[in-house]
Amino acid sequence: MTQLLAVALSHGAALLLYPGLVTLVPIGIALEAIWSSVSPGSQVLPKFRLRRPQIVHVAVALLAMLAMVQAGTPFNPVPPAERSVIIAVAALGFTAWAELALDPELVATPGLLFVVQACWVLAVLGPAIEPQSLRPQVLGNVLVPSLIPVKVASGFLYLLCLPPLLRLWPLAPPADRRAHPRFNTTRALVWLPYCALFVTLFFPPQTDDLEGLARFAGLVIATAMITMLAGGLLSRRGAERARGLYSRVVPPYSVLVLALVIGTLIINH
Amino acid sequence: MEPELTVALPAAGWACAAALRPRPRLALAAGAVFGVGGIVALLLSGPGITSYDLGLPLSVSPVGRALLVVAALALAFIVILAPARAERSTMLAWGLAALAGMAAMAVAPELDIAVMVLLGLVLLQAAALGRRPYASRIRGPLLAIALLGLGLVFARMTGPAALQRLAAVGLVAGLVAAIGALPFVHEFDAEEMTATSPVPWLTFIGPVLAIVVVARGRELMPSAVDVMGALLIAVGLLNMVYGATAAWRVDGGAAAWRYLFMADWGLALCGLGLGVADGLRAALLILFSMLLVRLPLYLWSRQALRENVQNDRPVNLLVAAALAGSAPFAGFPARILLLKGATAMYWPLALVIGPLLLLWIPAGLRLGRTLGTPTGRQLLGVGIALAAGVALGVYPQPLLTLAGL
Amino acid sequence: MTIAAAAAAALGGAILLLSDGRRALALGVGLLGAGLSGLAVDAGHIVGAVALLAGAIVAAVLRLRSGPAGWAVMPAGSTPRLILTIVTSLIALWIAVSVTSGDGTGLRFAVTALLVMLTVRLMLGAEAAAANTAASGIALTLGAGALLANGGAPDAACIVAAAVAAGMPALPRRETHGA
Amino acid sequence: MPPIALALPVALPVAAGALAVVANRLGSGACRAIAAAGVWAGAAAIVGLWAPLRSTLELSLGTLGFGVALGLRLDAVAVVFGLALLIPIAILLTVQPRTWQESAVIALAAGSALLATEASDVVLTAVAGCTAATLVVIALGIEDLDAPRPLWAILIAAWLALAWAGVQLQVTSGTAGYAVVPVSALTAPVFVLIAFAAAVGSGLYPWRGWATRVWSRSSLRSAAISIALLQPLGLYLLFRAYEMGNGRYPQTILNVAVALWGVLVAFGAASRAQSAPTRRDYMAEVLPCLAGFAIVFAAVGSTLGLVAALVILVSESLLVTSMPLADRPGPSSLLVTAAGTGMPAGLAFGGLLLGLAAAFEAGGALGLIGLAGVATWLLAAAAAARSIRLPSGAQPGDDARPRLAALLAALALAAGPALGIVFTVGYSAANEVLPSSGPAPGLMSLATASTVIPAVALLGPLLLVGAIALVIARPTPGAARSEVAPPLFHFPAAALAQRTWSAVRSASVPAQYRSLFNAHALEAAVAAARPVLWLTAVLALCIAVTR
Repeated sequence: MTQLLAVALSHGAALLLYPGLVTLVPIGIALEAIWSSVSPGSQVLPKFRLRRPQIVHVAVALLAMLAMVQAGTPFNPVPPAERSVIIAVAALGFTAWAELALDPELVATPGLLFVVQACWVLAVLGPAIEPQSLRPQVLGNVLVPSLIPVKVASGFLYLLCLPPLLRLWPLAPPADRRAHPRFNTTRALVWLPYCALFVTLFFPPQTDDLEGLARFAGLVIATAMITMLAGGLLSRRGAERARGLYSRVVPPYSVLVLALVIGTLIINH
Repeated sequence: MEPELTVALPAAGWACAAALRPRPRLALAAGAVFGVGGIVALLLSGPGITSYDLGLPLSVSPVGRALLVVAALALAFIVILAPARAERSTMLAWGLAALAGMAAMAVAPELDIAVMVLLGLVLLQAAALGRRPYASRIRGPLLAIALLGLGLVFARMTGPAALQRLAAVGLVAGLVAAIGALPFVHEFDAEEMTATSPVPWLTFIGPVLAIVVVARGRELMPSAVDVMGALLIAVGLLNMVYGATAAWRVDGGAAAWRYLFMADWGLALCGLGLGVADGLRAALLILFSMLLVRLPLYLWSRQALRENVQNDRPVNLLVAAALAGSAPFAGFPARILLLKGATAMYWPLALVIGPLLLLWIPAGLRLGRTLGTPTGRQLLGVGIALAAGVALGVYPQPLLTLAGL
Repeated sequence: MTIAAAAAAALGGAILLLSDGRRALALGVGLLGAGLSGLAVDAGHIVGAVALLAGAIVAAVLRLRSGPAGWAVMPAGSTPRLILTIVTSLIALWIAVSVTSGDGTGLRFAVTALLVMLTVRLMLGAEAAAANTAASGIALTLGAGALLANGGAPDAACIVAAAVAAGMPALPRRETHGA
Repeated sequence: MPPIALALPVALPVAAGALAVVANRLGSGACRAIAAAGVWAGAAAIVGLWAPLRSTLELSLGTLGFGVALGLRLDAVAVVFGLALLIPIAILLTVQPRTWQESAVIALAAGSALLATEASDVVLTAVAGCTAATLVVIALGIEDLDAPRPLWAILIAAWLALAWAGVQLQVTSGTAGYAVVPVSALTAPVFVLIAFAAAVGSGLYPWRGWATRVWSRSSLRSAAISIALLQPLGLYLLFRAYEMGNGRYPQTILNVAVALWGVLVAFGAASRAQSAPTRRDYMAEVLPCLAGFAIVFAAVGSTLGLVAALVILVSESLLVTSMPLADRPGPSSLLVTAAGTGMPAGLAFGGLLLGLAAAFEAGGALGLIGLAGVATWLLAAAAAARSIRLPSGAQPGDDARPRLAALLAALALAAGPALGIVFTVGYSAANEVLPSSGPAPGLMSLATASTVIPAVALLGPLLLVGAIALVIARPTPGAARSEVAPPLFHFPAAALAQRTWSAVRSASVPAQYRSLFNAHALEAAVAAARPVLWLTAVLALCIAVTR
């Protein structure tokens, strides 16, 4: 019983403190603030007021916490053997739909968003089929030559999917007709989980020391920056171009990645 | 006890009931006494025991005995819970006459004698008051007798193998013509009294006749048993397809019932044609349920059919399930046995039979409605018939044991 | 003797097929019975022969009591029946003589020919008296057919056949459309 | 305990059904109470028989007469499926008003369905399953004859197919007993028949089958009963197929085919759900979607997959009970929606997690199917999110029990931390049909081949934090409550398929050729008893045998 309590406490700490809520909120707010300042249109900074959180923020935060503890962050109290990439995928996948359920104004073109989400699922789980493992670090550590093409193609697909998943594209929800744009708290909550999961899956696992932590943080920030850059480019090219890219280019590319996955399976068997 | 009593007592019962017709209660009592006596004699005469009292070897096979017992039970059931407008003494008289004839066919040492008894039954029915012209009433059954006769003659001639095959055609065609199944359907008048209509051939006399003809035919033509089986299966499939489809689509409820009986005969003929024990079991289950469940239900539906009353109450749905051959009623185990026999003999045949078994469902749903709104004695009868169907469907072993299977 | 008996039986069947009057029908069934009886004697079944003859005589006598009056042999429009009679007899003869083998050729011919003729008679639509007489003929023929069997109880079959054949014309005819 | 006691779980509901018929003069309420008591007693009897020994109990009552021995066998699989069948029926019979005819027929159907799971022989399962299906169709007909219900012929076809599989086993190996049939007897054709029976008998197709259509009835009383009784039987057959094949299906390709069918079923349901016009139409797709996942997981061929399928089965049982009781707008239907879509940290979430993990760990084609499964799960989540603002679509009636529905849904949502307990029970059941050499699972965490899921340690705190946070949370201001989100996408093929199907249905013989297929003319020709037809038939038969 004591052992169970100890384990529960460590997992609770992971959810609430590191790498959970207390970690992802400030980093997410910082990243969102950077995006707000660089993105055309809405230079909005967060206004910190002590009040009851909105239910949509609570739901997204819970899911983000769950996803975050599955990531391969150094010093993660959750043992590596107890992390599963499917939990991360499900939790992050649910965040978009929690927004649609609780605040539809946050979700533009849900149909296209689902297509992108399906491509993202392929990018995350496609490389897991051949190794037959769902441990994030194992997937990150895969350096078998025959699996490298799938891993690279999936990583690129992941990066392609991030801007829409983080709503960095210029497609505004039909209901979003505010004169004064507000700070996007829900996006702030999912910046870190998405980027940390990318780093966990497509880079070798980092050691549990300060150097590893620094390297991990650097990779996360680099991923965020690339995503912001892609988002900025998309915003400049306009909504129609973005829609065209994600409805006519990314899905065929995903089919290519899928073919690569199937081809790898066939070759290795 | 001697098998001849199983013929003589029902025959005496028929004679008494016919003679005492002006006094129905007395006729009913006399007929009942002799009828019960006949059943007792039948039950006491062990299967396979041969009697030479009349100078002839008379014995009843276990299968024939089981069918006669079930037919007698069905007759008692129908007479006790007779439809509202039916005259019980008349029903009993006709039933006892048929029962005596069936018993005579079952105990006869030669198929020739059984065919002549059949001829007697044909003319007895033809002599009764009927709506159809006399000639059309006897045409079908007499064709059957002639075909059976030709089959017997060819079976006994010495010559090329084709003669035996022609004999098989004669016996199978004769049997099918006698029961009035496809392609030898008897002319049918929905308004005619059941006793003088083709229905008794299909539902009451037919089962015993079929067992007698198939069993004796196999003894007569050992070299043409396969041909006989193939013909039975072919005619059976024809009856399954056309009978079940027509029972669903044809105008007129009474005609639909008649086609459903034909479809059931299709199953029974297939079972008899398979030539394996499971096929015979399947055929017997179908025939038992025809006698104990479907015939009584048909009789009780006639009133509603005349008044064109249709209903979808729970009891109608249960009757529909019973007619459709769904579990837990007798049709389902019979179908399982048929599939098993077909699989054992030649599995593609099961592939043909399997889908055809679904044709019963629309017909069953249609005919379940034709029962109208049974009440009182009729509702009790329907309940008993359904219970008998469930008993046959869940635990048919006792009756199959009685039949030596 | 065999040939004469077979010919008599076939002639009786032909008369039944070609006639409608009570006298001709009685004569037909009588001849048919006599012929079959002769064939039974030829096959060595005296009891069966007597039974068949008796059944035929009773049937003929009872037939004389009812049915359309007179002879009415080959009434107008009976040409097809005549052709059928000839064709049937020839085919039966071919089967009995060429196709099959063994003793009892006459019996084989008579039984085959009679069964076909009498069935055709019924199929072509017969008035009740003619139908009943044809049925009597069929019964007698079936009885005679049992004589083809090796063993069994052919005499019993003949007795039953005679009883059925004799009883048939006695049955009441009801044409009314009641019930 | 005498061996005959093994018949109690079946006998009690059947006796209660019969008693309800006899006692119909006492009124519908009394008959319903009798039927409910019988079903509860049946469930209690299962527990009472199983709990003391927790090993397989068998009873043979001799042969029935059609090549089938009346043998009952209560093992862990039968216990799990039996309880999953009976408890929803018992609850619904207890709380929902119905006529005495409905109560009696449902109790009889419950007894028959239980016999199908307790039967020791394939053919007996077919007989019992067909009986249950027939009674379910009758119950639906008693409630409303014109409302959508399963096509009787389809259900009977399914059980006849299983019966044929059984007799094939008997012909080839002399027995169709699950435990004694030789491995070589379970050939690919026999398995295909069993899989056909499983899919068709439970109404699980990629297209809109009866399992969905019954939810469009005005009253959901009998609809829920029909799903609760018939849908688990399909999964049951897939489980027993492992037992007959000694832990394997005849060929690996069959595992893939069944899994593919399952994922297509789930995807079909999810894609219909995302375009549902009302919340009830959405709800109609929840159970087919979960059942499709259960088929996928069962087909994976590992103990983990089978356990996941059982976890989904338990979630389905909770949902099928709560859905008709939550059939009105309000928080209860929101909770049922959340439970049905596999929200963390519910029971369905755990089941989906385990099953998808099993698929990925199986690798190869099953891994790809797992990939499709994850995408389908997210589509189902999107459909659930959209459904919240849909109009209710519920019909007025007194069948709903929102409080009880909310309680059951909350139970399903909060059961994630207890996944270990469900896993342990499911593991022992899966071991009956697919013996596993691995270590027995722990109650706190679930070990898969590649990971460990700390059910209590992770989902417990998450649930706790979530509950506290939701209590203090405030609704989102300005969210357009009345605005209905459009469907995520429309299937371009759906309209084409609809057009094709309607064209097939309306197909008829051209007028100029109808005389060739005139059924009435044919009937007249046959029934007129023309001698020419008869003589032609005889001639044809003669030619057929002499050529």
